[in-house]
Amino acid sequence: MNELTNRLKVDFDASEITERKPGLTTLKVAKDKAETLIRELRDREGFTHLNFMTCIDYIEDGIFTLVYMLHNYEQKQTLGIHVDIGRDGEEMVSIHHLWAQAWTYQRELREAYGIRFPGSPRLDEDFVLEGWDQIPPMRREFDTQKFSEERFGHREGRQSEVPRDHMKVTLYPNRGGDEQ
Amino acid sequence: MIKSLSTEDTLENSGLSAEEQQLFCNARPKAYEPYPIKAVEDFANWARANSLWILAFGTGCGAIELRPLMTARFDANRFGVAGRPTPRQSSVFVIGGYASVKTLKRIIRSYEQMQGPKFVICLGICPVNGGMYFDSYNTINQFDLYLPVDLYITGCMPRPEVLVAGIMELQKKIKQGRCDGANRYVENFDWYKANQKKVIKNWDMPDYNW
Amino acid sequence: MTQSTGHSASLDFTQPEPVDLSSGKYVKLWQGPQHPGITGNMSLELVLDGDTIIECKTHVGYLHRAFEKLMERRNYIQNFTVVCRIAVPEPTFNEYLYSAAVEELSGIEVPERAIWLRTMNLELMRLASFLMWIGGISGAFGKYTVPNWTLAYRDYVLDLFEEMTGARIYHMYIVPGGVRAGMPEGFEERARAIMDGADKLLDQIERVLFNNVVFKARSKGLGIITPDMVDPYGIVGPNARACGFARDLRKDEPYLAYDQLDFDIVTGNEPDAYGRAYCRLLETRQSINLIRQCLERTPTDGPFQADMPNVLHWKIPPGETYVKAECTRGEYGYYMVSDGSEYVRRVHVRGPSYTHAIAVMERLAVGTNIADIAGLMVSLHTYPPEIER
Amino acid sequence: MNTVDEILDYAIDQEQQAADFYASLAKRAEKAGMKEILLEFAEEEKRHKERLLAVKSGDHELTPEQEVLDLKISDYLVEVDASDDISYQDALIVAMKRERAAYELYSDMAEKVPESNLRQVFVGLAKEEAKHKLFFESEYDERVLMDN
Amino acid sequence: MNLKDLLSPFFVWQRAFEKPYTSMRPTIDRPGAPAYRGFHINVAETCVGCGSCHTICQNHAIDMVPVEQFQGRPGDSGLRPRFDYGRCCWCGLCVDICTAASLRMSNEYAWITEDPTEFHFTAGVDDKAWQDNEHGYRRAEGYHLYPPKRIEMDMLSPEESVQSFDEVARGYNEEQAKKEADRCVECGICVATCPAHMDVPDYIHSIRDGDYEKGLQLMYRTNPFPATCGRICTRRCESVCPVGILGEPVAIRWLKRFIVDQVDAGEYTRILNNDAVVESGHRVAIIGAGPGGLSAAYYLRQYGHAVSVFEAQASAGGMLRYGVPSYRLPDADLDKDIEYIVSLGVEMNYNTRIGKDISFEQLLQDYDAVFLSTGLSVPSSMRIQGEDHPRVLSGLQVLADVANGRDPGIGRKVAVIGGGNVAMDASRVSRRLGGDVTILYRRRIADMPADTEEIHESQEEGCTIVPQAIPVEIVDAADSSQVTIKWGEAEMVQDPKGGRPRPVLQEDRMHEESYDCIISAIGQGSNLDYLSREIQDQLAIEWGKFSPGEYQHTGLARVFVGGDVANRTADAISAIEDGHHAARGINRFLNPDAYPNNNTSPDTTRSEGEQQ
Amino acid sequence: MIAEWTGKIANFALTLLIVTAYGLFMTAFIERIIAKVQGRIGIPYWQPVINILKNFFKRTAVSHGYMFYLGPVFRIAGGIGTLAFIPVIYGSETFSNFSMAGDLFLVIYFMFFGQLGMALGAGESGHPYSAIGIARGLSQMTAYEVPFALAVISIVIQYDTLSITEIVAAQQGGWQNWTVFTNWVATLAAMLAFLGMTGYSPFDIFLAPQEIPIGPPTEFHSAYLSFMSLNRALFGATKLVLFMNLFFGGATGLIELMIKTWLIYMVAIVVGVAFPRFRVDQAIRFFFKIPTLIGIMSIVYAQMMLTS
Repeated sequence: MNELTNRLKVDFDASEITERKPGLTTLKVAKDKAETLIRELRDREGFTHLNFMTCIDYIEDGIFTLVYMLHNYEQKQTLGIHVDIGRDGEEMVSIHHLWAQAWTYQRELREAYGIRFPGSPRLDEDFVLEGWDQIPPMRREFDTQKFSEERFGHREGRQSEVPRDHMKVTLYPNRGGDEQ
Repeated sequence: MIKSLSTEDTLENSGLSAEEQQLFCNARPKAYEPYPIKAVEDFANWARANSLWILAFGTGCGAIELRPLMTARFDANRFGVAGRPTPRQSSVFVIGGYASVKTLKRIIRSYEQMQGPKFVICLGICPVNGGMYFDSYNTINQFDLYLPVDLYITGCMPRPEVLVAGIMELQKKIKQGRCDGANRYVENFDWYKANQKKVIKNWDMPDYNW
Repeated sequence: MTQSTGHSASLDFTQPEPVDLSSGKYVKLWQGPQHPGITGNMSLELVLDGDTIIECKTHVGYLHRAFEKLMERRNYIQNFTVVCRIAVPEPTFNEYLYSAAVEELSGIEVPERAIWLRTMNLELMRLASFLMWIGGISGAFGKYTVPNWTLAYRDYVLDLFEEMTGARIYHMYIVPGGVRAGMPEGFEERARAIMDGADKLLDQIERVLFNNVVFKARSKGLGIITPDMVDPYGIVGPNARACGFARDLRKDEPYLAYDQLDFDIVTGNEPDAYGRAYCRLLETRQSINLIRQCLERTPTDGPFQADMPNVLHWKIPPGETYVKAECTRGEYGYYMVSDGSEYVRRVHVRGPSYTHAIAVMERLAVGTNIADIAGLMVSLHTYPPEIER
Repeated sequence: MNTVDEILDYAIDQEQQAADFYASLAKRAEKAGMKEILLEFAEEEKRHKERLLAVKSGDHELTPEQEVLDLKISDYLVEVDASDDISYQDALIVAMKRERAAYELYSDMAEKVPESNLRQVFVGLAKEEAKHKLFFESEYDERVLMDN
Repeated sequence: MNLKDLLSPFFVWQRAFEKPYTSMRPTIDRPGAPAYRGFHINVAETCVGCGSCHTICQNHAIDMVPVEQFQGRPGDSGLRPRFDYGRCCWCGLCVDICTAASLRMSNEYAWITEDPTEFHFTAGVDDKAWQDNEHGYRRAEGYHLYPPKRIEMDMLSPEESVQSFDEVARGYNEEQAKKEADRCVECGICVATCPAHMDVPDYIHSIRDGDYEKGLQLMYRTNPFPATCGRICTRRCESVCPVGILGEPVAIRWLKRFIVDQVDAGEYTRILNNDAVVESGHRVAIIGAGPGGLSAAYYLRQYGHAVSVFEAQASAGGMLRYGVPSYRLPDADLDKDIEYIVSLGVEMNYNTRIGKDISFEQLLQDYDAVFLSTGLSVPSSMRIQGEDHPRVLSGLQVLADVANGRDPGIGRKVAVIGGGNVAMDASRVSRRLGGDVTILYRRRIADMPADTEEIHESQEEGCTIVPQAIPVEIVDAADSSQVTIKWGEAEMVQDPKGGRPRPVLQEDRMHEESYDCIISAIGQGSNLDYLSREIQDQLAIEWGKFSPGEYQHTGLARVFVGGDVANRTADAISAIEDGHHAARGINRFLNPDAYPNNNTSPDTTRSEGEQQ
Repeated sequence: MIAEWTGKIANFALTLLIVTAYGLFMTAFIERIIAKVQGRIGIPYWQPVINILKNFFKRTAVSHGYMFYLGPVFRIAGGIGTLAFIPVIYGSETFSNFSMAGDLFLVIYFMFFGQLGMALGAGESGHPYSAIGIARGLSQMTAYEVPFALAVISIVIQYDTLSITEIVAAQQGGWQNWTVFTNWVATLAAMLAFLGMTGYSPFDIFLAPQEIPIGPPTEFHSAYLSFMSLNRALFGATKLVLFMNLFFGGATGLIELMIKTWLIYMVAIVVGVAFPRFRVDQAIRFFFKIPTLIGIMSIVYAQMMLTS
């Protein structure tokens, strides 16, 4: 594995190579090299299995980190490839021609995060949502509870008290550290 | 399809294209009157109670416990319960827990296609007050805002035993003639429709599916 | 029989051109979500030429509850109750994988007893799930006798679960750090009795279903997965094993106590619906065998939970991991990223149904008779809730 | 003191005297708060008197058979003077000692009188005083020996 | 197609001759498994309303609602969990986290209704059929969601500790403190129980965050003696800590100490940012520089009032300095607290005894308000024969001598009479001075008012406790340097009128023993001689103690009281709260305009003292 | 004449009632046997009746046009028509119905008639599942009718009559005279066709909920469905009576009728619970192979019997 990662470091400027646990390594690669790297891993290095691809929203850094998890059955090695892209409407190279299920993932990412993969089939069709009229829901700035309360509401009749506050009111209303 | 003639009780069907509007009925639903003779109505209710046909539409987790219910261990056939794959012939709609917005649309469509008298049982907690998914953006929290419900069975998941008990309870209610959910739907039709349209944003179906 | 894996670059994954429906030559037919022939709430948009399907599109999302979103706003212990809902018929795998991911990130070592109890739970779950599936495949081809038996028998397995975990469906038993309780008294005998019964039942099912001329006529040659499809389509589990790939995470990358259990990978060489079904029948037997081994070897005393921090404000150091396990349908995985806070940064749940029910299904459906679509779908063993999560 | 009534009159008189004693002490008490306490003691003695009056009129019976707990606290304490700046502790000691003395008096009388009926009365009175002693001893145990 | 495949399917008919799988009366015959997670049961009596169930419930299915009958119970928030069965998923996490183990589940599972609003109930309060169900899920033995055992603190071994007056408890290190802080469930019941109402969960939270400065700020909001309280507080908070019901309570005191230990005294001014007070121009006199007086001084300075403290002793601290030995509270730590308070501009008048050096009336004239916190300084007397023997010493005197660096002259064979903290302190001090200590106590060890830890440690250090021993007389010993005590064994008898069992002397079991000295430590009383009779009457004194009003005020306007002399509990933390609250009261009195919406003004209203 | 016809009609009405009731009972009874094999209890005996009543009481608000209404009517007309020309109990005036010389042809005609009517109605509902179900049903019917027709031709040749009554009469006088023994080849062909006719597995594709939800009756509900259920019971029983008459010597009493028809029904059930269902093309292939061959053989066999 080290041999491979060293080579990837040289050939593809792979950075942040981390062995997360035996059999699982992650590395970061630039956006424009990702597709070539993945293709090379698939065709030459035996990483024939795409476990999944997904996205992590680092809203504080303004990036989406796309994660491609590849697996090599022979060596029992999993390689996670991280690719950072901008959060605002940036596009990513599609890998739908490498794996048959890849376009499904891309369709999901398009719907959940709003990332576009030009060329990926049925990209703009609804995937799991229907009639969605908000920002893509998996983005971290989307507050699902607030949305749920506004759109679906909750049944009346719920009211809760915080033990600490309740005791303050009932037992020592004028004391404690509040009055300063 | 009986097209409504008077203008007051027509539905707009504005979600449909002009071509489709021709295909679908625009009349409002009508409440079901009981038979004028009480004995007949009681007898009809008795028959209805003892022949509950459930629409085979497992809308949520609840479907998982409907299978044991309908098969050998609990054998709901004993109680006159049977599954029907078509809404036309079914009289009971079992809402198996949470309903996502996408499913809710199908639920409404299926429910409206069911012929009265029809009954709705809600399984689990999610239709009551959101349950596990109270903060999910894709599941509704109170099912009774969208369709009238006759019976709630709490649990997550409710065991098949309590489904059996629920069916018996429903039978009791039907025999007493207290299951008027479908009529409530008709009476508060506009309220229900407004609620439905509030959450279903791509309303591309008729306002009432005959 | 093992084959060298090779990604065939020759396969063409491009989506077919949509057929011209206005020609009147074809019929468009929707199946689902309200359709008993579909394995759950998903729908198939089929285009038929006579009885033959020439185009299949899957539609999912009827069960979408946004688990991955919800998990980002619940803390680590709270998530443990949520995950089991992801795959309704197989909650335990979710529980295990979630717990394993959390443990891996936080560096918790699970005690021996918990490891065995977890293994046993997973195998019981596999048994229950397979029993339901066998009923499903039988029902999909119109033989309703077998589902009645297997679902009733699955209920006995659920009784075991209920006794051990306190619930039938959502066990919520495997908790980060261990399990929630030990084996109840007398559990072993009852479990053994049920395993014996299950063995007998499987014999009977093999006789009446797998040696059945009509079943064979229906399922043989249906939905053939060629070996060169396996990797490009991400086909895993029994679906891959039925085409001869000896891939089983329990052997390849052993987790829990699987390295101490005695079993062999089941493989077949009939890559059609029948072969897949038969493969699963063998795996069901294997499960029973494994459960017996677990019953024998599970320690009856000792701790079943690691020393835990206070879960109410449990922070996990930053990190990322991908844990996977062999569920009844193949590789089930949890990808988890923590950022050092009390809440998980991102969880991605990788279910085998994701590929099987969409990409594979859409491909295999083409050319299939409309009447076989339910059987095909069931034979791939997919659970819609884990697709959309 | 040869009749029951005589004996009771005597006892009632004793209680009245005790009440007067506390009342006069209260008047002179210097320490803050002691006045109220001593008046309360006087009230307590008046209650004892009421009780004996009730016995005399037949509304109430003495209970010679009753076992009364003896904490024996007062037995080993030093005598204190009922001075004007009496403390609470000392006031209690005075009270305990008084009740103890009364108890011993009636007990002695009970042993001396030959007539069983009268003896019963004395025993009953002794028990009554023992109860009073217990009252003050308990109070002492609660308040003064609280931390001990 | 072969014949076998054609014929073997007919084996299905085998089943027709077997027993059906069907459960004949499912609703009756199939109760949930013994450990089934069904509907909730709460033993409302045991529940303390800590709200952990509410916190852990990911579905927000549990509300904490007030229940009338449980209001105002000690260590009980008065709230009880109310379940929403439109939310609950029966995961049982609430049962697992329940600190009091009052919550469990029945194996009932059937609840069918037409009315969805019905699915709310307060378990254990609302009448539900399953409340008495004996089956159902409960937390398994050995399964915890928070660590039940507290992190052990490093202690000097008894062998080491008796050698010197070095502090016995060595304090947590950062890792230990964080682990211990992690055990807190943040219910806040301790906040109500703490006499000073310190923000315990918040400062514990700050330890988890590693933000000790914030922790210090939080503590100073209600307590200007954190270093002291972090060592010697009677910690009633820990006695009600729900974590302690099944395990050991969170070591709140040690955590408090940990925060203080992390912050250098030189940083206090910056962290607490007390420079910005606006001088009000009012002057307040404080009598007694103990915890009560100094606490008042601290908070009065916060309000901007000028403060003068009058102290009879040569240094500040009161009982903390003269009554608590330095192996429990090193002088350096006490000074850390005191010096910070003094540094805020408090005028200290040491060696100034009111009534002797300056009259009380003078103070009333010179100052806008007076706060009295003179404590309990007079040792109680046993009132037994021979008590005035020269070899009978008072515990307080011994402690004060040691604190002042004088030799109390106890000799080698020492008897200590009493079971309170002073008795324990005197015993352990005597051990350190080389004495063989026997503690005579009239009741059982379990009845001792001293902290259990103190009792335990004194035993470990080699003090012998003789329980149920009632001293009856002290006489001269044969050796003139010694003294003989006569004591009798006691039996514990249940008082028919209730209360705790009372010791009854057994006159047939008397003992006699000679000692080099006898230390009497059976309690203390107040000395209010500096107040004239008229003033005493106005101040309302009962049982030798003040009974102050709502804001620590007395019947005499401008005079406020606090500390041991004004409360029943007589511990440092109560004194601190008295001081704080008196400062609040004084401020209300001096600045009535600042409280327009509150008619509770100390000089107009006189209400019952708050029950603590 | 009128009186005679009135009597006949009255008798027929009685027969109709009894046969329908018997059909309903048989439905429940068979359901319970199937349930037993499945390891469960099964429906109560009166469940089919309740279902029909329930459906009668169900309201309807849907219309798909007149043909849609007529579907169930045709269907039940087919059922009644079939029964009308089958003598139920041999030798009984009451139960002989309108039996006459060429009734066999009429019966076969009516058997088709019902199906076709149904197909019309279902087709009118416009539901694609109905259409697919109809297509499957009709193709399968065509397939199983071939061996059945061949078997009938065989016995027509054998007995040289087109009257069912005469065929039954010819089989009287002992079990050895029953067609099943005299012309077992034709019986075999007919019984194979019978499997398809009853609509149990493996030949139930047209109603299969898995493959196509419920097929033709998808849109039928309420009273329409009642009619169809009623017809299913009636038609089922009628078919049993026909098979009994043609191949198993008819019945001379009610008891004999019940036992014989139950046994015939059980043939379908024994097979039905054991097998999954065939796809429609497989079913057609099946019927066009062996049963048809046997059917042809039976004609040859009958010819040979006659000539020998």
